[in-house]
Amino acid sequence: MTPSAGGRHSKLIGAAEIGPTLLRFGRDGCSVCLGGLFKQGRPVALVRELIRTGLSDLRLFSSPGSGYDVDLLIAAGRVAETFLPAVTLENRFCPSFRGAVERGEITAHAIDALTVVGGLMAAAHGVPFQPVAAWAGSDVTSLNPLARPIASPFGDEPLYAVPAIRPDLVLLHAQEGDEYGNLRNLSTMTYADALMARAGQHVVASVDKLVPNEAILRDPRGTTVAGIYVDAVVEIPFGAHPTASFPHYSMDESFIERFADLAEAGRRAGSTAEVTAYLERFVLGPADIFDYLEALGGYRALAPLEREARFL
Amino acid sequence: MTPSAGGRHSKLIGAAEIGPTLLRFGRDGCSVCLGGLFKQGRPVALVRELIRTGLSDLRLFSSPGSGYDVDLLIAAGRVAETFLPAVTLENRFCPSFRGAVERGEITAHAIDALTVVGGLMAAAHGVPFQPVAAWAGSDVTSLNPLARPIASPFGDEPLYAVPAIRPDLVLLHAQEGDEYGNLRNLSTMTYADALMARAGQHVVASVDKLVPNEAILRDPRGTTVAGIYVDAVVEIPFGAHPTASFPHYSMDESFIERFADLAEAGRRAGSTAEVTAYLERFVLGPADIFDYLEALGGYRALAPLEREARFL
Amino acid sequence: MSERYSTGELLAVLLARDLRDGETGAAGAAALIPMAAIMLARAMHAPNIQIAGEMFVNPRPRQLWDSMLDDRALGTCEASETFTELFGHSHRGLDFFFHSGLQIDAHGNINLHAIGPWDRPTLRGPGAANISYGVRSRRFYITATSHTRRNFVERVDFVTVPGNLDGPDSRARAGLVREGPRYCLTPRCVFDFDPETLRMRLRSLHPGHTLEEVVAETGFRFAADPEPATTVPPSDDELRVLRTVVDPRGALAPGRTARH
Amino acid sequence: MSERYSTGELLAVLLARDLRDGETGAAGAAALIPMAAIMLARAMHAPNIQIAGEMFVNPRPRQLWDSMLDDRALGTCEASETFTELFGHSHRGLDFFFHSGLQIDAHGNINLHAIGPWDRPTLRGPGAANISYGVRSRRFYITATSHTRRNFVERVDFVTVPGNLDGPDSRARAGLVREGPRYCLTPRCVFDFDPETLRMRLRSLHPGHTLEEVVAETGFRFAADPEPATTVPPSDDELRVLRTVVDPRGALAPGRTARH
Repeated sequence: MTPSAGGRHSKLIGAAEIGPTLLRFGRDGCSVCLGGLFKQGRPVALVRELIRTGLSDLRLFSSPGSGYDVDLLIAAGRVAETFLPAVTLENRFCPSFRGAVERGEITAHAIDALTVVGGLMAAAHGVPFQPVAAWAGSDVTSLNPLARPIASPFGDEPLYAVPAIRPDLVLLHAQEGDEYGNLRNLSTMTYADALMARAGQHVVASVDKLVPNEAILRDPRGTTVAGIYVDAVVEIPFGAHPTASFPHYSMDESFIERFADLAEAGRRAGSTAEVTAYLERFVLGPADIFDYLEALGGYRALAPLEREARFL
Repeated sequence: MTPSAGGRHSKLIGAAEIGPTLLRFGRDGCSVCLGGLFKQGRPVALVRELIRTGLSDLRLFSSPGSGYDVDLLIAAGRVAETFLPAVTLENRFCPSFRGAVERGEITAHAIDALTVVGGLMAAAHGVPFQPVAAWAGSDVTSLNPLARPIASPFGDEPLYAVPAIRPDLVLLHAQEGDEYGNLRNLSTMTYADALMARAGQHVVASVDKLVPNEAILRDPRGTTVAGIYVDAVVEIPFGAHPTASFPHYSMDESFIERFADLAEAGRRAGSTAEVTAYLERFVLGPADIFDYLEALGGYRALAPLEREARFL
Repeated sequence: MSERYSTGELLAVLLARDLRDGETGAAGAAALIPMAAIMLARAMHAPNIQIAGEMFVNPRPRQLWDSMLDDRALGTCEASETFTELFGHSHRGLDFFFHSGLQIDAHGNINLHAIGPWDRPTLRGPGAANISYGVRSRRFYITATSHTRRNFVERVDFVTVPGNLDGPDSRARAGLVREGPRYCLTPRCVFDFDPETLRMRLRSLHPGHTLEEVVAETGFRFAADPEPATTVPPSDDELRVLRTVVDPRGALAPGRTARH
Repeated sequence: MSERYSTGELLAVLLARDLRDGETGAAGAAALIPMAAIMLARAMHAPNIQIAGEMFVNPRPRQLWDSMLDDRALGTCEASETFTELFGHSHRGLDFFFHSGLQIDAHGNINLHAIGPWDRPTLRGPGAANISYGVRSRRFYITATSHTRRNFVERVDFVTVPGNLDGPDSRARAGLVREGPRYCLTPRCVFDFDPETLRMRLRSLHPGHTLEEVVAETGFRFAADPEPATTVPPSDDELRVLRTVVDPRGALAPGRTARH
């Protein structure tokens, strides 16, 4: 018992506060950076909330591999510019991204992993730029708006500088976290999440399970993102769905396939009706995460994903 | 069962192979970098073996806080140059370091943490230098041989470049490791050990306890240094003594004090007899780690250090 | 062609044979065939291959998946890394890496970005996360799961990963100093590169395929022996290890990967 | 002076009073008194102080130790960091930090490196790991556990951590834009800095100490009120919390830290 004049402030927010929190940290045209990788550990529930806020003209960053969630943001018309190395559902193209670029509706820069990671490293390290030396011969380098040739102060190796990337808003998903914003990834891979948290100006995180601070204190090395870097944390069960949140649940491949099928059909037909209906059903319509989970088939659809994740 | 044409090579060496291994990777005048911090996680048994090899004129790096072990190396006359930010027993000066600098026998550069860490970062990242921006007004900056002022390609903030530091030989100590060189720190703090392993040209590690590869595979996130960075690993019980190896054993403060008392007495008297006798008793004399442990009082002296570490 | 093995199995076996014991390499995302090749090489003749460079070290997959870059595909591994460590690996390079492409050209350049003009492409592809492993690694392999005039073109519209650019001089000018692409493996044949021109040339035809067919289906001219060698098909032993140790679920098996 | 509290307890209480709720700060190595101050402030009036910047976040020490930078001293904490993250914190700076010195001068500059000429010093000190927190943090505090003409000098022989250099102009020229040293706390008194000259001036004398004594024991001239204020000593409540919550083992207690 400490005779403190007041208690320690919690960073925990409720589901209804997500939208207002995103609006507090973001604005039209701001930069947003998404954690996870491809079909794993993506903050998809937060992305759905971001779409619901109506924030638009977003400048989109991500760890070097992105797919479903950025395609959803683009389908919803929220994105002006992308700084995304690979945009793919891995086994197929991202239909909305592809269509928007082909129609000239968004600017999709030629960027690679070293650009994004180097820029985030510079920001995390508190320096104005990160040197990059491993580029030669690629059109990605020559078109990259974030790569600037510099002279090396040591030797004459061709060298570039990537400026610090300090996203206005970083969205992350972790398996566990406490009310003070300490995040704990239980997955084997943790991507660039910790780097983004250190680089970002504002960080909002969803966790599958809120845990007591005591659980964090029992394993400090298990904390992947310290609470000092996190502005708000919210418990969202299955918050990464349809991407995986290992070891809690695996990716929902068929859910992603169904989205890709209809978005691709819309792209080919030059029609927005398919995507509009999808957004209404899964993004704008559901009042909360539980509504969303019901809309996709309820626990009957989720239990197999949990089982698959137990058999890695 | 795999029908492989041969087994996987082990990186495990025996106690008798430590010296030959250090001689294979090092040479007179080479750079040596030591892991751990102050009185914790230092590869002291490997440092004693390094002294026994006779390698000399060493250029010494360390994580930004060093003490007993670098003082021992200097006392043994093995060091030509130091790139060490803080050299201290925390509660008192390092007598041999202090004496050698005051007598002009070694060159002790003015270096800070950002120099060493930045240089190791550049090497680990594979780039020629690391930008550093957080220096102003200190004589450490102006005398630092590794800091070079550069123009920033973005903005006009005063900026320095620190060249990549790629030590010829990195010595580390971890609580556990497997025969393939995967190291697992169980301590809460892990210092710059992982960074050094990625930056170094050759890495030799001691572990308190060798564990089966299966134990590593059960918790891949627990691996602090991947085996790909490690050239040789050796099991040395109490290999960090007299520094701590949390949570296995705490630091042996009285052992360090006794060394400091006699080294300081020698410094004041202008005599090397005290240190020579100490080196004979604890470094050159003991045939192996068990002899060393007997020389310091055996398990009677070690059990309290284990107990203290259980009550953190 | 044979029903004894699928195209995926064939390519995995061919790649595995070229990986040497003690080397370090990685496969990227959507890397079913390359990861199968690495695992097969480890099981057959190269137990000391280190798999590193993609945020995990020495995975132990229980089975193969279409993507080999997630926890499900890893099984477990010896160490977990992040994009920060990957940044370092990208600069140092690996011994071997693998690339595929929307377009692949006569000099082994790879396009994963856009077909048509950059600003308004007729097809915008996924791009690539890592363009540096191809540049910095000792060598890389190109794998293609289809082989037609549409994807095998004289010159790519966009160089995502440089192969040999426009030949030896342009490689040198661009600062490309490593071996670059060693082989290009397709469902029809294996190409290697003429050391003088660094253009693809036919190395071997897979069993059941003809030179006329490959000429007809390739959008660039390539050198070829009038009586080309035949690719040595997977041995019974290679197939047995592949199917029992590496791919027990049959992700590569006939019917699962396209056959030609 | 009083036997009610030790010098260490007095300095910890004085520092704690100046730390504000919601701030982030750290103490370095050999940081018994600063860490006691932070823990006391958290317990008394600032539950939202975040301890970060030294490779651990929000430690829960079970007791105080002479060094507060190891697992034994941490107890546990909420997150473990490494020197890589520390590199970032060093650039961004903290709200507060603490320094002590071999020599401390009239402008609050700190020497931890060498007394006498750099190349052949009469005393070579430990140096300092982190010289950037003093530069980049909003402010820092100087703590001295002795106060004589030997360590309180007009100008340090070597500037390890810059305080106010030679005054406002030299600070600006060097690019020092933060507050720098706010107070210097010694066993005899508290100094602050004259806003015009940025030289130390007497802020208060600890109970039992005199202006004459401080003048005699200080190696530089400093401004002082002819009848200086007296330092407000630790309250019963402050001492109770310090001794029961922060320092149950009595690392700071009378007899353990030097009294003057």
